Amino acid sequence: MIGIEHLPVLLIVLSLLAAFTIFVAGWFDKKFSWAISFITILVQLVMSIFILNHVLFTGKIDYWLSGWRPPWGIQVVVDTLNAYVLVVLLFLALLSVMYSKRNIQHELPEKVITYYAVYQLLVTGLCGVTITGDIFNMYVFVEIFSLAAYALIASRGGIALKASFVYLVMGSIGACLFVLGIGFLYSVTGSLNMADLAAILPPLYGNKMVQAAFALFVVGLSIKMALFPLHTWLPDAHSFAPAEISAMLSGIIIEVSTYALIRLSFSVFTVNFLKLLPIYDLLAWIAAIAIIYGSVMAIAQLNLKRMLAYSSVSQMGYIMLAVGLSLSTKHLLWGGLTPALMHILNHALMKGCLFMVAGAFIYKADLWNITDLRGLGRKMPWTCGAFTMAAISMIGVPPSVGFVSKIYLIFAVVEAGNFLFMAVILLSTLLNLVYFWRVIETLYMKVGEAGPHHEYEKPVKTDEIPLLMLIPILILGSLCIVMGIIWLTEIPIIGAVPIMDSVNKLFEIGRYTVVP
Amino acid sequence: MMEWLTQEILAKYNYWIAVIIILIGFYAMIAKDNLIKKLIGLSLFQTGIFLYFISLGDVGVGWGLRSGTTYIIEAIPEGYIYINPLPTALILTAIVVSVSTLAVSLGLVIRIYEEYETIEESEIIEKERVL
Amino acid sequence: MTKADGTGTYQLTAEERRVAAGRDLIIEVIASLMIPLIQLFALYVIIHGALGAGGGFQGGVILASSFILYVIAFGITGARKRLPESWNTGLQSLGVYIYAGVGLVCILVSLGFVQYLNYWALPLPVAYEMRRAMGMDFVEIGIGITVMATMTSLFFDLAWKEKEERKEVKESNEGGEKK
Amino acid sequence: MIVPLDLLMLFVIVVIAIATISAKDLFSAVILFGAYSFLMAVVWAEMHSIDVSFTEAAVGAGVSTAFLIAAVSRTARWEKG
Repeated sequence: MIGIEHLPVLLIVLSLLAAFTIFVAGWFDKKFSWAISFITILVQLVMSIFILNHVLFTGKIDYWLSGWRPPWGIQVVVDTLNAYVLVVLLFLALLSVMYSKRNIQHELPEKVITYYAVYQLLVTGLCGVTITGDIFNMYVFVEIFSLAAYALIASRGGIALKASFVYLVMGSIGACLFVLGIGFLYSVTGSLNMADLAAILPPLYGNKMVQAAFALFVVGLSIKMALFPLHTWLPDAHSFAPAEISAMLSGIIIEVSTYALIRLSFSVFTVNFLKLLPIYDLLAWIAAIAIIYGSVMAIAQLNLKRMLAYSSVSQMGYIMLAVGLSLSTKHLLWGGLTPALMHILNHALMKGCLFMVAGAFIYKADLWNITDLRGLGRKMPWTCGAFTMAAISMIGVPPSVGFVSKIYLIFAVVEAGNFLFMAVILLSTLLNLVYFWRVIETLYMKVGEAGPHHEYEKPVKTDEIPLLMLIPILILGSLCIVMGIIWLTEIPIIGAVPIMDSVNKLFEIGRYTVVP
Repeated sequence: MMEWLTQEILAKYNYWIAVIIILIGFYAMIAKDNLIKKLIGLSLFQTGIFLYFISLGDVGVGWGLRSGTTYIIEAIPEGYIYINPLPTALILTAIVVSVSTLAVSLGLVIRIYEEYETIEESEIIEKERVL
Repeated sequence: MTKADGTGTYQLTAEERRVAAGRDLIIEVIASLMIPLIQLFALYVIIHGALGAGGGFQGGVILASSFILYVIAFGITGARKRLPESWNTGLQSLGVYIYAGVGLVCILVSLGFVQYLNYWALPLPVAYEMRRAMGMDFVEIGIGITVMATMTSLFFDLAWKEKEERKEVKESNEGGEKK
Repeated sequence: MIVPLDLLMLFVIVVIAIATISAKDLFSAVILFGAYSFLMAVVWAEMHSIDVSFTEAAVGAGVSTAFLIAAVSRTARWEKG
């Protein structure tokens, strides 16, 4: 197709224009804002699928803004990794915006226009981080989506304000460390372009400045992605934001920060640098602690959304464990970044579904605590069915996506030869079972105060949430199983497995012997 | 010793002062109880980083003999050298980011004050516990 | 306002009204002299941005600071009437439309035959270099408008005490009823 | 750059920064921060980064200070403890 190279830039321009069109359309009618947001993100999703298709079968897109050659101008590079993350993020963004129509009317009736405009800016920032090929540009886009996220988290007022402020202070420290790292790198190499840096850096790997820059990147982005000791902003921010923003935060925003770290460490510093320092081994250990810590803290929570938030800490641990192990698994069949990339999609599906269901309970009856959810399984059968599917995925029951992530991670652990991590994964599966089973039990088996006999005799009226909120939940819930089967059978539908192989080949790590 | 002092401390004084400012800002962000003080600390932190970047771009650092000059097109006499304009361009963007962060956070502070009637962190935490 | 002896109403002079509102003559005169100059300088900075120091962002901020000076000198109620919220929103959007529109036009025109977003694809009847310079100027103007509107509305939002003013109005009403 | 001038101004900047974070009166802290930004702008002009200096003078010393003053006037003026 002619001009497909323009699509990544067009993606951002469209999104930015839509954000401000929402303001203008808001003068005429509030209802336009949802429609504009929905249509824009739909168009963006279609464009990103075209980009993925192009990248997978033709080669990477290399776009020089304003025609300046790369070391001087800003460059947009889209390869398989970017395109994959782009599709995942726009898919969840589309479902969130679909879900948000009724929910936002219910929760923030006065701020509908501002909500959608800021949401569109959030999507702009996320897309920008994903497609850019310039480190400083990445920093700017990280700040754009972070600012939008702060505003969206605070939108409910009350206790959410403090959560947002804590996130703002910590996130700003993270961004400052990131930009300081850029300064260190620039002072040594004199370049900001990723491909150029990758070419300049090899003789400088021993340089203290370069190593310090890498450390700053890791710490700065760890704050943004809520890795274990730096996760303290996450539980409050996730539990007090509106449901779809919680879903985006947990499913996409922290994942995009992980993407930034993967991109920087494998594209800019490359594998040879990472082997010089034990930093990835250290990250794997921290991630292992995060897995256990998040699960244990999740058991202690009474609030459903807070429990899911701590569960996110543990899931980020899975992703970072996979990233940390990716170096130790070279030249073998299963390793590489495959489990990490798989889990980015899987976590987006599962957590998106779970947070949206938690939001549905709040929408319907303002129920926040797990113990309040008695007997809802018969009152809201579809919603609770989707919740159950996502929850058994989180536990890791065979055909689901959670099982696939875990089995690939276990293969990676076996290759790396560290069996303590295997124990961590199994233990965390047990803990997951404990805290999700508690919720499922409350939904289906426990009933109201009146005692079992009366409740069972009484026919329960189904009282479902509106269809527009139900559809995204059901799509995500069923995809939890369908994607699991696709991953397991390695059917090359929608290029799922070829993407993983192509990414691993790109960075020359693990598992690229199987190419369809 | 004297030589080391000249080369490591005196010749790189901008960097040392940038580090001092960054640490002052970081201290204010962590240790101060007042939210507006925290934000001022954040701004100091960012300005310290900007100073670091600008010092990078200022080539011809010396005792006034071989100084770099501005990059505006016409005014370069022969034999002079430019400073590096790239850090300038970066810092322009970073200043935009910093002022938007400041504006968003001040909006938050004002709404926190309306909600909790205080901007001291410890008092906010106490009121939250009561609620 | 009623007179001291209670007969008829008494009209405040301009000076008395100014003092009652907490404003100052000297500040008002200086501000009314300064504001046009500041705005002129801001326009210069925006237009000169492509050639020398300055640019859309700086010019926009200077333009916004002239409105902030107006608020400080004449009070926020009048300023909000002069520059209503809807105007600000419209100007923000207009600036972004200009800014993103230049890029969009470049992409759309060059979709078939040029690989990169480039200003010389702009459909303007001037030479190659001039098109580049004019594209840059358009972008600067767009940025300037947006930054001005955003900064002004931010300042208004930060300085506008909606709750307290409502409360004052309410209290004065209640006080009147009691008496 | 002119080194003695540079050193002097950077020294004053550090002093002002310390004064800013230790002032109990938030209003004076904000004004001190404005002074800090302005001196920083002068330092950058003297390091030949005219654009940044320009921006810092407009943003740091101008608009940021105005924002901070607006925020302080709507919240508490005195820092406790």
